[in-house]
Amino acid sequence: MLGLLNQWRRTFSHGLHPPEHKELTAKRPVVRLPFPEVLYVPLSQHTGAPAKPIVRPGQEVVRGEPIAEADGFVSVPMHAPATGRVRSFEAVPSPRGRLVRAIAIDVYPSSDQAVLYGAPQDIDAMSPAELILAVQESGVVGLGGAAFPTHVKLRVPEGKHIDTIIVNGCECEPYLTTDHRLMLEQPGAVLKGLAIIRKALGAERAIIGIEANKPDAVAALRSVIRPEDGVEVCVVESKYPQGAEKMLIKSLLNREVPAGGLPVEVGAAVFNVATLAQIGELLPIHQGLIERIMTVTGEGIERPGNYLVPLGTPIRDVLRFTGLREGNPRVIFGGPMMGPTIASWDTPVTKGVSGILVLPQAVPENNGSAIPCIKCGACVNACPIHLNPCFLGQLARKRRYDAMDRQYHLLDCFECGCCTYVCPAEIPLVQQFRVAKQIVRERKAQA
Amino acid sequence: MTATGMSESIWPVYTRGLWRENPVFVMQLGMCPTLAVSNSVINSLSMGLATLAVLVASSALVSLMRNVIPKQVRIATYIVIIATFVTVVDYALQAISLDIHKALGAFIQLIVVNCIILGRAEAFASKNSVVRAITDAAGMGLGFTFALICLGAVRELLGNGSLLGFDVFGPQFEPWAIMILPPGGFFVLGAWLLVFAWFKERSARTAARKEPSHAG
Amino acid sequence: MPDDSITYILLNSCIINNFVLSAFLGICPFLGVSGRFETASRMGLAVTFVMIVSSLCAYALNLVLVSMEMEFLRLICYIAVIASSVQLVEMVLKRYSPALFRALGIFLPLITTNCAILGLVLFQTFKGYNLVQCLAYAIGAGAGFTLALAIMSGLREQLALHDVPSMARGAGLTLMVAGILSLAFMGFAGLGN
Amino acid sequence: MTAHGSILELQVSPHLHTKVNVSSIMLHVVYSIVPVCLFGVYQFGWSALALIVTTTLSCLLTERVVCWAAGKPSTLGDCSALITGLLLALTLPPGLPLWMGAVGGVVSIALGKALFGGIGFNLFNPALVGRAFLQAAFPVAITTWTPAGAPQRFTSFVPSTFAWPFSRPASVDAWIAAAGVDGFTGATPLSLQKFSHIGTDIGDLFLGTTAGSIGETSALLILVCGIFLIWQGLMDWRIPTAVLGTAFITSLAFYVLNPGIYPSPAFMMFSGGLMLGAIFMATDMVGSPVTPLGVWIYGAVIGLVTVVIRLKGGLPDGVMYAILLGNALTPLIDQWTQPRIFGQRKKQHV
Amino acid sequence: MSEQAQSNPLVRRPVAENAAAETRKMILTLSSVAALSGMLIVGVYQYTLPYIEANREAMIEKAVFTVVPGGVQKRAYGFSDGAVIPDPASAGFGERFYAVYGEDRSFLGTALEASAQGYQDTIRILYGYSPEKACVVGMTVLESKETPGLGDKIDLDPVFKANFKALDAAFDSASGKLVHEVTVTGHGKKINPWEIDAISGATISSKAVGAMINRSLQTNLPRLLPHVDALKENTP
Repeated sequence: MLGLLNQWRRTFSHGLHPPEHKELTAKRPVVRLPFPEVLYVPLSQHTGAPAKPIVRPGQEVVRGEPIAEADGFVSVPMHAPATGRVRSFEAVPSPRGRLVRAIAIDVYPSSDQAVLYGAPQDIDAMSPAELILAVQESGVVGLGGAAFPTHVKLRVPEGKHIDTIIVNGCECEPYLTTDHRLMLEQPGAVLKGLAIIRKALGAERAIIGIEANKPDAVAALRSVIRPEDGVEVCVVESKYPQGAEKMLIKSLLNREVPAGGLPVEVGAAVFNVATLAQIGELLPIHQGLIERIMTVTGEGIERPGNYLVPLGTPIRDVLRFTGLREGNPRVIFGGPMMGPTIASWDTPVTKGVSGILVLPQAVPENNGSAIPCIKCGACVNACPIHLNPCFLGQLARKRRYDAMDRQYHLLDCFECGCCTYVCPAEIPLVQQFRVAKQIVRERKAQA
Repeated sequence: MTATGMSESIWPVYTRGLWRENPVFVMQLGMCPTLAVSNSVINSLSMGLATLAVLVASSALVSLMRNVIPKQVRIATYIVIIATFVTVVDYALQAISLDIHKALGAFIQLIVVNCIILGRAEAFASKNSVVRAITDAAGMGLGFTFALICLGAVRELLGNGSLLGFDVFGPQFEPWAIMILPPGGFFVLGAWLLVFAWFKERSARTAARKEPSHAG
Repeated sequence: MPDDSITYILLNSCIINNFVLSAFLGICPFLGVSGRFETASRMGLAVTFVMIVSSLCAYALNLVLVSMEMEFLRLICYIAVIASSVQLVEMVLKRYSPALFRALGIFLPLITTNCAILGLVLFQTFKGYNLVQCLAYAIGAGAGFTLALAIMSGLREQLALHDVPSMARGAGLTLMVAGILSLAFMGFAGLGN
Repeated sequence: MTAHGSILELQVSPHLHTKVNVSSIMLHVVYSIVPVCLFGVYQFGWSALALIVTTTLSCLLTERVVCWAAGKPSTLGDCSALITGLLLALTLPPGLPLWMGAVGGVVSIALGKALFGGIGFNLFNPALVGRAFLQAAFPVAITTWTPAGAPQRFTSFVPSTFAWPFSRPASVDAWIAAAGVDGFTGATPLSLQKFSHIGTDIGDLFLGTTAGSIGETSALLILVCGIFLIWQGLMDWRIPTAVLGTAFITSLAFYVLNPGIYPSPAFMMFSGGLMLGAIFMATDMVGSPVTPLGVWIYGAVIGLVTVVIRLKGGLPDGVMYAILLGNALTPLIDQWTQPRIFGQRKKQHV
Repeated sequence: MSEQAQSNPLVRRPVAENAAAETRKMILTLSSVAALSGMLIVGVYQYTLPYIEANREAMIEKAVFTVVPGGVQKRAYGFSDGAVIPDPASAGFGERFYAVYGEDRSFLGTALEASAQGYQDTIRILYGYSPEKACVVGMTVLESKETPGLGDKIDLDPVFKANFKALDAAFDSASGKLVHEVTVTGHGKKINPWEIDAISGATISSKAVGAMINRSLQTNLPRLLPHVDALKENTP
């Protein structure tokens, strides 16, 4: 019964409604950020094998020129985000805090930074296989945050068929407005990208899912869709984590992706609007991904807004432009629900970073006194995967990781953070689960 | 294993059951009768003494026969011996006082399955001389009686305002009926075990504190 | 409801005067094997099995003893009956349900010294139950024992996740919980009036 | 650029948190209990007030002592001991000797809560553990009722209130006689119904002008307070719904079978501690299941057992025992009703 | 011991012979233990029997003379197919009664057993009935598990027990029923002599006592009253 109601309301069960805070930047058009003095382009900005550099220190690079090539299928090439000279290969902190290898480029201050690289190609004449290759060459990965190479998703396993493409325009994370602005400013590019992907996959249906809190984006997209395109725009409930693949598929198609499975198993593929827009823009001119739109916002930012940032720009330079208020800040890459805090001001912007959020230091609300789980069940009623975070948390306290995995489906947790958000005892459930998952995976690997 | 114990004094064998290895408080054996009949001191005492009698008698007999009982049938033999003495005690108690026999009810006969007795027969009496077996049995039996009286005293005092039937708190005392009821049995025994655990923990702490000072 | 009706005997031995929580029978396994639900429920099942078998055997045996006027041998005979019932159940299970036999496995021999069984056969003799009443009594008592054990095991599995004060860990706490359960079961007193 | 040199605070996501926390939940529960207490005082006078204060102080003091003994910081701030004290008082007869109330408070906190590790770890509702203990310990005192709205309730205490500790309370017969309440037999509507087959006006039950425990009489007020909590999102509406629904259906079935013997479902719903138990006791988060299905089963068990004890058992009211049993079954219910997780095809058998 | 330990392990004694000897020893031990136990039990049983009988007699006498005041002598009877037989060997509970005689060997009344389900478990009582007065003249509880402080007042509360000093039990032999059924009223509401004033707060226990007496009178009076004259004459 509840299922029917959810289907009618185009949503999934559970989840939550955190305050959105999108008003800070929702009305601010995308502005280009000036180039910094030095860019650090990490070789691993995506899920999969790091790219292999094809430049030497001292070599001059032109903006848009490939500087690293894909290492295998699950990998993408890198392109120079600015014209300049390769200084060296350096270790820089990744958003997750690990040190990764990066190509440091001294940007020529006097260059006009025009993209001279690339040549038009005829998309319509290309076969699906050629399209997949072209997508890989463009270096596009999932720009919603997962940074999974897009072309990998386009290669459907033998015996499977994708009948529906879902375009994810939900942007359910609070504060972030990049996708929102993008849909308003570049609806044509989104559609173009969608057409390319659709051709590559041969999908019958295409649905754009947008949360109800962005009516202007819905209108913008609808205004450019022609009837013969056969693209539907569906409004889904504004609810976190509506933008998660599995949740969106459930909301729009009422299909449940099997636990531990991929969307392809229910004949669906989900692409973020920003990813499609980049494909729509880059593929016809055969260029590579060199910059992205991101929201820089939060109480700690003086001039919040949506900015077009060259990849590899250290966060220090981004914040120099947007202004940073005094205090010990929490600097978060991505949204507040799932984004990690960064450990260094030198962390460069990468393909998967959809925003920088600067929040003041957190004040523990229970005066620091640790209250154990009172079994209120709020987390159980919030978990979109219908896990039992309450019990998982109790087991985690006693380090019973095997029981968590065997009886309580620990590995199905995708760390959306709903349980921690609602927990009145402020137990860091998600963090406990991250640790537990890591340990379980290690134990399984050993066994 | 027998030889090592022979030279030892008999005293520790006796006191062990009273305190350090008290069957109820420490080893948590024979809980059923402990809970069931400890609602007054007199019942506790009778039950304790009845158990003591069976324990001593069967331990003595088991120890006497320890070299003739074949290993394969030893448990069966022990049970027959114990059941015999329980029947004897049952009739003896009926002859002494029917009231007490009625108060203890089936629990007199249930001494047969009291794990203390079979446990001592198997673990001690079957491997030791008669004297040592009797000493051990007496220690254990008295320890059991002591534990029962601990329980019975609290339950009778609070539950009836009396001790051994003598009024202690006067006629205005409002008895706590729960102490005589089953939950009271659980609570009082639980509380005694907590007290023992607290003592044990405290002495462990003191011991731990002393150790480093010795070293220093 | 008359106090010798089958329904009342069932209710009485199962919840009103629960063998464990009200009659203090079978406390040792109640404290010993109630740590995990799986073992507890198997123990309960095994005890129920043996209860039914030994109750019926003891009923027959008592008829013989009474007719021979040898009641004074009752206790020894009952113990023998229980021990052989355990053996019998073990053999029957091994033959016809090896899976169940494996599941009950180590619990079966322990049951011989479970006072709930001896208590059951003694009480049924004192109360003078007939064959059907004995059967009801055994089923009720077994169900009550299993119920108490199952509830306790659930609570103890939960307690294993709690920060119980160090001195309260162990039998003391289990007894306190049993006391509260016993309090809760007092609500059933007078049922069937 | 000074800010760029400042220390970065590292934290794990999510970085947002709901405003609801344990203290705020508890505080709201206190707000919702207070009107019920005030009504109890209005109905039963100074004795009720003295009893409420005694149990509350007793609970708070025990909590403090337990914290001190365990060497932990005070946990009075989370208000849970306060709630336990207030709830315990609400389930007691107004004329209960204060020393018994104090004993109940100590038992509630020490046995019902501290022993298990304190807040969040209690398996049973602490107030009900205390109440059940008192019921078993002092069966006479806890079934001695005084009439509601006695004229001298604000000029004199019930004589039993100030019994010396551990001594037998004085008789209340004279006090009740002085109240001049017609035909008061020292019985609650439920025991009148059960033992004498005398019904009570449903309106009186609903408004709460009958004899009974301090806080159980007014079904209306309790409902209003419960709806306030549910509206605030601080209470699981499913539990009271399940308890009351099951009680209603079960008593309706009995009533339809034999209206001559069994009371009407409306009487069932508004009499005794059912409303208080369903709304304030059964919903105790720690002792109730967390799974969506489990919550319904738990509520249904409580409703069913309550009606069975009331209609078939020896006691006039069984709500307390039903809830304690529900608490006892909670871990098993939780285990057996693990939700089907997203994308899981069939229930796996563990 | 030492010899065995040093003996060559490769040289084994024949197994079968060994096993047979073992079995023989087992059977011998078990049967001798059983024989010993049997003898011990029989001996103790024989020795204690008179004492136990005496105790039991004393216990019954005490109860019987409590419920029939003034009694000093008694005689046991059993109901059997419309007749009463003296000194029944194996009459069950409720099928036995005692005729009680005073100091002057006059017949005072009978003591009957009754039982019913109480609050916690079965309650068994003994009550005295005087055919002369057509009244119940006394009651004592033989066995109960009623709540201490509440239900156990049926045996301890003098006010409640006063109900049974002269409880009207007039029997109408024409209809074969009691003239007035014995009933239990609410606490403090007793008006008629055939009513029992319940203990406040222990209604179920009180009602159980009333119900069992009523039931026992209804079943037993028809088969007892015809033999009253015989009981009177048959003094001990």
